[in-house]
Order: sequence, then structure tokens, then C-alpha cells
Amino acid sequence: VGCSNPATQIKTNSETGTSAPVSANLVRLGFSAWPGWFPWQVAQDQGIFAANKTPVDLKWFDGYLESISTLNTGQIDANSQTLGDTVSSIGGGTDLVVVLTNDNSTGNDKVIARPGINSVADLKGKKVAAEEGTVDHFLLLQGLKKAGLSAKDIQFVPLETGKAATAFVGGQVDAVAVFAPFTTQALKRGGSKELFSSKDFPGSISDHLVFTRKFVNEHGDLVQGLVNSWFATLDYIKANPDKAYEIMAKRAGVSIEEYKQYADGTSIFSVEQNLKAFPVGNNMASLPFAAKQMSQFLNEVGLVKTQPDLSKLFDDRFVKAYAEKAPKS
Amino acid sequence: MSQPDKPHSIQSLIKPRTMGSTVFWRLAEDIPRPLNLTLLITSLTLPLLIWWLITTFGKIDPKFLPSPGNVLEAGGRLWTSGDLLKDTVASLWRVGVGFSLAALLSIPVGVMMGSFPSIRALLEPLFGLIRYMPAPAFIPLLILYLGIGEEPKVTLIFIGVFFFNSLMVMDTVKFVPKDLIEATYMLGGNRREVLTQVILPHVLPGIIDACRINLAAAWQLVIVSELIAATEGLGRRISVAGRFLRTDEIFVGLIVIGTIGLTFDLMFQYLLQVTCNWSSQKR
Amino acid sequence: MSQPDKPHSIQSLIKPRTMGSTVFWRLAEDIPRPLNLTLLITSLTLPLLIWWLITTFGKIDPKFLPSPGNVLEAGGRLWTSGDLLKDTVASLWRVGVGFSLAALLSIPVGVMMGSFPSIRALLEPLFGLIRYMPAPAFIPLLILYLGIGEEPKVTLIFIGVFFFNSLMVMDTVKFVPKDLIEATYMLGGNRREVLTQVILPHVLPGIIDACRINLAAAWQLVIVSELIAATEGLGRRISVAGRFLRTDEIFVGLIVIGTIGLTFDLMFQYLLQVTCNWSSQKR
Amino acid sequence: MFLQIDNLCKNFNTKNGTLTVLKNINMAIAQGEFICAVGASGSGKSTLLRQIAGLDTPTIGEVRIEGQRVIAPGPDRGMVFQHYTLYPWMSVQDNAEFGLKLQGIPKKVRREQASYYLSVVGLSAFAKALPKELSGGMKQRVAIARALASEPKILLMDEPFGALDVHTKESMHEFMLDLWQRTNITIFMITHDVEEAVFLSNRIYALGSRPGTVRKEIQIKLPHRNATVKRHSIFHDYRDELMDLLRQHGQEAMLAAA
Amino acid sequence: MFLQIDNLCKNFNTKNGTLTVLKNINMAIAQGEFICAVGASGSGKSTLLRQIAGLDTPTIGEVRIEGQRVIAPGPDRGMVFQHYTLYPWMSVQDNAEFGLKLQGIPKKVRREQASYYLSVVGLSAFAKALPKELSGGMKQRVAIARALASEPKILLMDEPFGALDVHTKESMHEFMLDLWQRTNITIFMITHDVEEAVFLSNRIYALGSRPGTVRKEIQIKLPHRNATVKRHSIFHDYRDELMDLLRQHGQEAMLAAA
Ligand SMILES: Nc1ncnc2c1ncn2[C@@H]1O[C@H](COP(=O)(O)OP(=O)(O)OP(=O)(O)O)[C@@H](O)[C@H]1O
Ligand SMILES: Nc1ncnc2c1ncn2[C@@H]1O[C@H](COP(=O)(O)OP(=O)(O)OP(=O)(O)O)[C@@H](O)[C@H]1O
Ligand SMILES: [Mg+2]
Ligand SMILES: [Mg+2]
Repeated sequence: VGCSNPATQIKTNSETGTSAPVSANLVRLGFSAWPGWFPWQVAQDQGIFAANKTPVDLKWFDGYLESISTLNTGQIDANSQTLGDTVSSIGGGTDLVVVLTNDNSTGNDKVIARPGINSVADLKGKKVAAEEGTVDHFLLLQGLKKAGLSAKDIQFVPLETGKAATAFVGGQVDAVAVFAPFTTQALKRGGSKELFSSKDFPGSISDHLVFTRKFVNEHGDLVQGLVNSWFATLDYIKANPDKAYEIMAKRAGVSIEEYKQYADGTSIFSVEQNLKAFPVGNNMASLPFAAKQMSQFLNEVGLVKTQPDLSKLFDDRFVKAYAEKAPKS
Repeated sequence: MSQPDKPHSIQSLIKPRTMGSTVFWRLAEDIPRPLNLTLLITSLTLPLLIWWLITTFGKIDPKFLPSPGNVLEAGGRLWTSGDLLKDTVASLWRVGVGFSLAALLSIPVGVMMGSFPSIRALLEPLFGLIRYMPAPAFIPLLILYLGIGEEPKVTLIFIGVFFFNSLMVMDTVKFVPKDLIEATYMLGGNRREVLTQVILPHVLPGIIDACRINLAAAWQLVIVSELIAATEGLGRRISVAGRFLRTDEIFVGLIVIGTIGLTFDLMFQYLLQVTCNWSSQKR
Repeated sequence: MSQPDKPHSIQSLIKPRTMGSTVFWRLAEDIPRPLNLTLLITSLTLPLLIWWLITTFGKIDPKFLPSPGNVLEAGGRLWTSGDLLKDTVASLWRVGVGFSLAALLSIPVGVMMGSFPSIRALLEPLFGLIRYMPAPAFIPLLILYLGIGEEPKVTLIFIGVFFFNSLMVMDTVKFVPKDLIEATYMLGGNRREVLTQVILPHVLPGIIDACRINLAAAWQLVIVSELIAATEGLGRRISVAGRFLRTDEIFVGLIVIGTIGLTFDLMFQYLLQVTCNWSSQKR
Repeated sequence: MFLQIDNLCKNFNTKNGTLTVLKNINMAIAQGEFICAVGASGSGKSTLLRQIAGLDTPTIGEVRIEGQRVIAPGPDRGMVFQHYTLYPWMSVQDNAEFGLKLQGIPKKVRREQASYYLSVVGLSAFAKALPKELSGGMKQRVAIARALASEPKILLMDEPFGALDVHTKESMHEFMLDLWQRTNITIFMITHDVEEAVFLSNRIYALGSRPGTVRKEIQIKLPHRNATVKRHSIFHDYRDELMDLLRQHGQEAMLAAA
Repeated sequence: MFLQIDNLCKNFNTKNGTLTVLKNINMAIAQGEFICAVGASGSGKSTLLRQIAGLDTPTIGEVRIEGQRVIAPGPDRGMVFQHYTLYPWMSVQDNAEFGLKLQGIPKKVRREQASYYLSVVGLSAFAKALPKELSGGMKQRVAIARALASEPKILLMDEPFGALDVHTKESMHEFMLDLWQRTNITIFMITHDVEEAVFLSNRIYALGSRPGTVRKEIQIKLPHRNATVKRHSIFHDYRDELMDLLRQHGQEAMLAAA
């Protein structure tokens, strides 16, 4: 808008394609570093958005948090974020809709401890760093609960995820709860090991495509287009794994080998898994149930003052519509 | 001196101009006390009024711009829960310690740099270089070396103040009249005595002024420093509020910091008046 | 005048002292050029040498403190990939635009505040208050109002510079001799002419000096401003490197920023010398 | 009368209440006179000059020039200040032109006008120099040229030669007398150098202190005006009379202060 | 000889090459003399005084006091500068004491010593005042008291009364003569006020400019030293002789500069 940085003219080797031309009718989609979201980059680079007639302005965020606050302020229409953060945004008064589950974390969120700490029980009285209010914090508390400990039994150190990993490597804390690719960094500390991970708590950490309600109401077609693009991308990755991994590893800033390690820790959700997750249920496999758990957790740690209304959070129309039209795989 | 003839009769070209008298637009002259006071009060109430009008009649989402009422309410809430006091004390302590240490060290260093051209040559390029380096860049290194306690937070503020303050103190030394230094030599003073008993007292007002400016710079760093594993503090309160878009709490934090800052500013100005009443120059 | 008797014969009490001559410890006197140059060079090479020694013989994890070689290598890597150039241009542009806008606006505002006590009374308390508010606190608000493009980044730097610079420019105006203003009235100048043709040129050196200091302050904000959804920039490079503990890249970023800063600093100093050669005071 | 000061009083409000600096000043000065005002430090000389210049307004009474009441500063009165008030960033030529520029005189005209007056003060050769390159006496001469360039009706000078060395001062004296005789301008000059006053003026007002009042008005009639007149006994008589007066005022003031 | 200056030359390195400011200065001053050095502005008077003070070192030649070569500043020479060099943050008493404090004199002794010299300069009543509360003359008197308090062998003064008004200047002259006669201190004073030089000193060095050299040395013998002597023809003769000399130097300098 009359304010353009000349640096955008400069080409570099690490460039991963340019964003779509700005037009009135487009989706401004944000995403950040998480294995479940890197496929968006593939969609962009391989022209999958265009193929689905969905103009997308794909916005990369170095900081996951910034992507959330940008969605909250309405500067983008959609973002890739976890269920927990979506709940806390709603607690903060933003009206959001979850239309798609990208993946579940099955090991890419880890609690990592220094040598000498061999069980969750050993964490008692120790310094544990995590980013306050995030899914990793949630994971940490769930792990403690399972081991019969409570939040008060550890010394919690609130640190941004990257800094938490740094502090752990620097020997300043005894354990951290972080997500990939910061797990790799934390594990660089000699002798450190994983205590438990999201694998042990299936369903507790799910990642979604989240829209503002206003956009869903006004541009249902574009939302549908984006959902369709996502599944088309998954198909593309399956068909061309080498090319896709190259793109995703580049975006993540790690080598292809390293990137492949993350693949196990993230279970990308198929249409079917999506359809199963949306209905109300009484375990973590059900999104509305998980959302309620999350909201309780946020309330307990004092980050959200009142438990928000979650009844209209999930909207499975778009996934359903895709499932009906799509050829069965 | 032989002079040419006067070339023009200029009087015919000059249009008489008289300057209207004015009170508000007085230039470099004092204005009457009551007007001054009125303007001072306007300065702080007018923005408040505009704010109130916008939020009351503008139908703005309070998430985007909370009304003064909202902010007051949030302030009250944080106050009664005790959080605000805790945050304020924590931040005050950090800024206080970081700034004081930086001031305490930078004053002698700056005075030495200003007094001895050799020390100046030795330190100025290095300090000039470091001064430009953004203090937040040091956070990962500070966590690595100093941990996650108070040390890295205080150190960050220290780094943000020390280099600026040294260079600014250095600059004040050049205003010491050379005559005064030479007079001291003539009275039998040696270099050390000139430094401690003549230069130092003479630059005191300049030092206080530099510190006044850099205290403000220290508060600028409070948010960044409290990103390092803080569990309380005004900066942390603001950044958490920013994440959850509790704009009212951001405003509470900002207003508290602004008020604290202004209070210290006035204290520094008072200090300046009291300790430097010998200075004939008005500051 | 009736005087009492002289009380003491002081001469016996005074021990003769002579001041040794010195070159290095010369106080407020110029030192020889070659020594000056030597010290200048030492200033920048000595820390480098120490750094090299520590990393070579200290057996320090390069993740904690990379060696000069590591940093050079990382710099080369970033340079050949074109990233470094892109980052540098991006940050230079942001700081340049934000700072220039702030300077352009704060200079007239500051001069007006310094010249008209009424405007000063109207703005000083407000500016004094805002100056203390940490610029990073405005990030959520800036995103709300200005989005995530270049505008909020530039605005953040603007905010960080504008209030400081206004108040510092204001301070310089008080050094304009009242005689000079009155002389202009006597020559038929009105207030506007005094402002533009007398006060403004007279405070020019002071303004340049204030801008010089605040350019450094602007660079301090580059990291924070590039937290707002930046995809390139030195600040972003440093914060991403910090997250992944690529200490060598942090150092590259810091050194590039420091060098750019110092270059601008020298340019400002040169500007000062050229435009203000009329000033008899050495700056 | 050309310049008329009627019953002028000036008070200042200070921390310790109202300070009366000037009281009942009456002066009447004809066109073409060279007036000196002498008085001890603090007797209100500068304050009086500021009222005439219009830089300040009297508490009571008024100043009139050619019948017009003075209410604001303006280029019909040229002023030379005690301290050098040249614009340090302008060349000598630009300094001399500046008043004319403010009055919107076309560039060519003002250039010639200023050059003329620079030649009058003998500084044509320095037109391009900056003030810092000039000696004290040269600076004051530029200030005089600048004041004269607007062709004021009256030249007001506040101890213009106080900071000059004796030799420079003497040549400035000669210059002033020469200027006065050639242009027939009215001059009102403040000094505390009694000899200077006697040598230059045709009438002297001696001011007393606390509050400043006109204590004595002395018409000066010297046989001729050049350096040798200073050895003349008439010169000495004037000088001593004024000196005694000032000494006496000084003692009064000291007693009042104690 | 008490103070001996042998063949002193002083060059400065400037942008435009070497500037010779003083050339072949020879002076011999006995204990208890009151010497004045006069000369036009720029003739190097201050430079000469700085060599005697030890604040600067001669390029060639040397200054000796009681046979000892001067190499550094020190309290055996008291100095009064042209501009007020009081420490503005210290009271008058503390200013007067400061030299003694630097020399480690016990508090009680230095308090009494300083008080004595403050009474000598007639400022006992102002002991607690700050310098900014004093008039110009009073400030210079404090500076003199401060210099005297260390009981220097010689008092060096660089145009100490240049900025004072005539009345204050006269009383300072009386004070200096009184001081000199009572203490028998050696005084070396720079001035460009010829009358001042003739009135105060017993010997005058007249310096010429570019480079500064001693042009003339005049022994002053006045019948008595009080205000009336200024009307005496001997006084006038001395005055005029010096004045002519300076005028001539001034013209030479002007020609040299042009
Ligand atoms: N703006 C002011 N406010 C208060 N007092 C003032 C002001 N201006 C001058 N005075 C006082 O008025 C008195 C006369 O001052 P003025 O400057 O007119 O004296 P002067 O005769 O010019 O002295 P000098 O010879 O030292 O220049 C002094 O006591 C001074 O303190
Ligand atoms: N440090 C210096 N470097 C270069 N030139 C100098 C220096 N000090 C003095 N000069 C030059 O030496 C000459 C004599 O200066 P000095 O101050 O001694 O004269 P002065 O007789 O005291 O004059 P005034 O009566 O104006 O005080 C001047 O031309 C001056 O520019
Ligand atoms: Mg005056
Ligand atoms: Mg001198």
C-alpha cells in the first residue's frame, strides 16, 4: 500500500516462491514452523491453490505467536494454529471457526530432560521451561498429572519456545517442553533425552486451519477452495515425495534428512480422520471434548479468565463437502 | 577610507512593519504563569478527552481501542488482585538495578573518555560500534551465559544504557572551560585532582541530564528484558496482554510505565536544580 | 579596609610539587596524531584478538561463542546466498524510512517546542510521558491498525525516535542567544522569520547531534520491529538465529549493524563539520 | 523633538517582589544629536535602551519617536548590542544585508546597499569572511554596517566598544565621529567609559542607580574632536566631573546594597 | 634576577604552517617589581604569560624564576586569568581555599589563611556566597585572593580588569597598589589599557606584533600614585608615548595583514 521495501526486489538462493498477486477476493493465510503446516508451501510452489481457483496470499511467520495475533487482529483471514491457541484466542474475544484438522502431533511435541532425570517423577522441584499457555505447556501438565504430580511440584520457567530450547542447551533449566524443530535443537544438549511426547497423549495436540467467522460467512466458496487445496496437496505429496520434501525442508530451514525425522511425529489427517474428529465425544479424539479440556487448562493456569463459549467453534461443512465430491482414495 | 557614493535611497523601499503583540505565540520569552498552567493541564487532559470521545461515540471495538473506563476497570482489577503492584515492583527493581549499575560505571568511563584523548581514542570506536547493536540481539547469549534469573534481565538493561550513557557523558566534558583546568594546575593541582575536583563537579549537570535521557531508554527495554523467563513485571504483563489481545491491560501497563517515568524525570529535574544551583545557565 | 594580621606563614607548609610530563595521560589536551591513530586501531583490533584467543585456546562450544573464523564463514555463506544483502537492504530501508520520517517531523516540532513556551507547555508533559512507554508495547496495536506490511515496522521505529528526538531538539533551542533574536527583531524580522532564519540555522549543529544519537536508538529497534511478520531483515535474521542458536549468524548480524551504524555516525560527524564550520565551538 | 521620553518608569517582578529599575526618566533628544548615557553597572542603562528599541514596554510613561509611540522593535531604529550579535553562519556581506532582506528589498539593491555600508566601515575586503574570522572591532563594525544599511532614523548602541582594546577602540571612536558628521544620524549610545562619552557625544546623561534616574545632564562643548583634545583641560574637567559623579553614585549604591 | 626570560621564541604549528608568535623575548625582573606588558591584540601577550606560568613550553629559550627553570605550572606562581576562573560550584571561601587544599594544608590553617586574604580583598562578608552572586569586580578579587593564598613568589595577571566598568576598575587599581606596597610581591600584569599600565607599574614592556617582540621598555617614575596623578603631565607624557607606539604597531600590523 504505497509502502514497499526495495529488498523484495532482491533474489536469493533460499527463496521459496513469491506470494500470489493481491486481488480483492483472496484468502490471506498465515502459517509458521510446524511439520503439519509446511505442505502449504508445497501448495503454493506447485500452483495447487491456482488449480483449485482459490487465490491465496500465503504469509510465512517466523514467530508462531505473531501469526496468532495477526489473525486475532483480522489482518489475515486464516491461520494454521493449534487447538489450544485457538481456544485462548476465543477466550480473548476473537470469533474463530475451525474448518479443517491438518494433523495431530504424535511425538513432535516433546518434554526433554537433562541427564540424571529419568522419569517424570524426577521433575519434582526442577526447573522446566515452556512457552506459557501453549500446547507444550498443556502437554507438560498432562504428563505431570499422569505421574501424579501437579503444576506446583515443578519450577515453571515461562520462555518463548526458541529461547526455552536455548536455555536448556545452555544448561539453565533441567527440562523443556518444546515442539519440532526446536526439539532437535534441545536434544543437542549432551546426554539429554525425551521424557515423554505427544505420542503418549493422542489427540491432545491437534493443528487446524482456522478462519475468522466473518470470512467464513462472507466467502464460503474460498474456504471450500482452501480445504480442497489442502487435500489436493496431500495427494501431491504422496505422488511426488522427493520434490515435496525438498520444498518443505527448505522452508523449515533444516536438511531433508532431518525433516524426514519429523514426519513420524506428525500424523497428517486424512479426510476420514477429519470427519471422525469433528463430532462431539467423550475422549481426546473428539475435537469438542479436547477443546473443553484445553479451555479448562487455560483457566486453571490463569491465562483465560472465563471459560469461553465453544459451541460454534467447529464447522465441518467444508470437510464434508470435500468428502462427498472427492473420489474415494 | 575613500567611499563610493551611497547607491540607493532605501527608505522609500521599506514598508513600515509593526509586530503585533501576542501572548500565545511569544518566542523565547516567558508566558504568563496561568496560561502556562492551563496549557500544561490541557496537554494531559485533551488527549484523554479525545480518547474518551472516540471510544464513546466512535463505536470502536474495545479490543482495538479500549475506553478510558475499560482501562480504569482493568487497572482496578489488577490492583485489587495485587498483580499490578507486584509487576511494578519487579520492573522498577530491574530497571533500577540495571540502570544504576550502568550509570555508576558509565559516568567514570565517560568522564575519563572526555578528559583523556588517549582513552577516548581507545574506547570511542568500539563503543560507537556496540552502541548500534540492538540490545535484544544479546538475549540468547545472555541466557546462555547468565541463565534465566534476574541477571540476564538486568544485564540487558545495563547493555542498553551503558554505551549510550558513556558517549553522552563524554560529550559533556568538552564544555569544561580550559581556563578552569589551567587555573587548577596553577594552584598546584595534578591531573587526578583536576579530574576529580574540577572536571567531575563541572560536568555534573550534564551527567544528570544524560542519565535522565537514558533512564527513558532503560524503560524502553523493560518489555524485551522480561521476555527472559519473567513471571512478573510490567513488561511481561504487556507482552502477555498483547498475546491475548487484552488491550486494556496493555494500556494499564503503558500508563503505569509512563507515570513512573515522568515521576523520575521530574525527580531528575529537581535534582538538577538542587545540585546545580551554582550553574547560571537555566536548564 | 582594616585587616587582621596574616595568620600563618604558609610557605613552610607547602611541599614543592612538580607535575611530571606525560603523553598518554594528557588531560583535555591533544595527543600526537600517531599515538591517536595507534590507539584507534588498537581499539578495534584488541577485542578481536582477545576474541580469537578465547575461542582458539579456550575450548568453548562454538554454539556459545563462535570463533572469528566461524563468523566469517557464516558471513560468507549468507553473502553468497544473497540473504545477507537482502536482509541488509530490508533493514536499512525500514530504519531509513522510519528514522527519516521521525526526524523530519520531530525537528520542526522540537524547534517549535523550544521556541514557543506555549507549545512547549502544551506538548512537553505528553511527550515526556510517551517517551517512557516501551515501543515494543505498541506492536499489538500497530498490527491492529496498520497490518503486517512495512507500515507497522516503520511506524514502530518512528515512535521510538520521534518523541526522544523532539525533546532533544527542543533542548538545543535554549542555547540560541537571546541577543541574536532581539537583533533580528530590530532589523525588522517578525516571529516567523526569527524562527526560520535565525533559530533554525543556529540550532542546526544541535539538531544533527540529536539525530546522530537517535539514529543509534532507531537501530536498537530493528529486531523488535522485524518481529512483525518480517520475511527478511537483519533483525529478523538475528532473532531467527537466536531461536535456533546459530550464534555465528547472530554475530554476523550484529557486526553488519554495528558497521552500518558507525558508517552513518561518521557521516553525521562529517556533515556536522561541513555544515557547521561557522561554529567556533569544536564538536 | 525627535526622541521624547516622558516620565518613564520600569518595574520588574522578581522573586523578592517588584524591583524598580527606572524611575521618572525624562529625555528630549533632537534630530542629529550624539547622546551618551553613562552610569554605574546596574543603573538601568540597558533597560532604558530596550524601552527605546521597543524590545520591552515601560511600566509607566512612554517613548516617542517623531511623535509616534514606540510599541515594538522595528528597523527604523538601528541597534548595536554590547556583545557581538552577528549571525555566525552568514558571511559578513550576508550579515550586512540581512535587515534589508527581511524587509523584502530586491537582491540587487540590497547587495549594493550593504556593500556601500561595508565600505563605510572599511570592511569591503572582508565581505566573504565568516564572523569567527574577524577580530572584535571588526565584528562591531559589521554590526554597525548592518544597522546602518536599513537607514534607521536613530542608532542605538549598548556599550558597543566595551570589549575592544585601546587601539581598536580609538579607531572606532574616530570612525563614529566621522560617520556621525557625514550622515547626520541621531545616535544614542550607552557606555561606562567616561572618556569615551566625553570624546564622542554632544550631550551626556548621567544615570544614578537603584532606581535608575537621570542625575545630571551635561552639554559637551569641545574645541575640536581629535586625539589631542584628550589633553585639553576642558576635556579633563568634563571627565572629572562625570567621574566624581559616578564614584559618588557607586558609593551610594554600595551603601544601599549593604 | 628574580625572573629571567632568555631569548624566548614560541612557534605554533597551524594548518598554514608554522606561526611565530613570540621572537627573542628577553626580560629581567627583580623581586618586588610591578611590571606591565602592553601590546595590541594578537601581539602574544597571553602566550608570553603562559610560558612564564609553565602552562606551555617555549620553542626556544627559557624562563627562570630564582634561577630555576620553569617547566610546569605550580603554586609558586599565582595566576589571575582574564575571564573569571572561579569554580562556580564552590562558595567564595572554598574558592579561596582551594589552592591550599590541593597542597594538603590542614583544614584549620587553610581556612584562616583564606579568610585573611578574603579580608585583604575586602570580601569577608561574601565568604558564603556563590560566584554567580558576585559582580565582575568582586569575582576578580576572589581570584586574586585565591592566587595570593598560596603566597606565590610572583603574581601573573592576564588583563584582569578588562571587563570591569570604570568605577570598579579604579577601585581595583587602588586595591592593587595597596596590596603591592604592603606585601612587596612581584607582579607581572598584562593589559591593553595604557593608562592602567602607567598608573600601576614601575616598568612597562611594550610588545609589537607579528611576531611579538619587546619594542620598548619604559621605566615609570610618577611623583605619587593616586587618582590625581592622571592629570599630571608626566602621566600624560608616558601615556601618549605608549599610545603612539601602540598606534604605530597597530598600523604596521594592519599593513602586514593586508
Ligand atoms: N528582565 C529582568 N528581570 C528582573 N530584573 C532585571 C531584568 N533586566 C534587568 N534587571 C535588573 O535591572 C537592573 C538594571 O539592569 P541593566 O542591565 O539595565 O543595567 P546596566 O546599567 O545596563 O548595567 P551594565 O552596565 O552592567 O550593563 C539590574 O539590577 C538588573 O538585575
Ligand atoms: N594554541 C595556539 N595555536 C595557534 N595559534 C595560537 C595559539 N595560541 C595563540 N595563537 C596565536 O598567537 C597570536 C597571539 O595570541 P595571544 O593570545 O598571545 O595574543 P594577545 O596579545 O594575548 O591578544 P589579546 O590582547 O587579544 O588577548 C595570535 O595570532 C593567536 O592566533
Ligand atoms: Mg547593560
Ligand atoms: Mg590575551
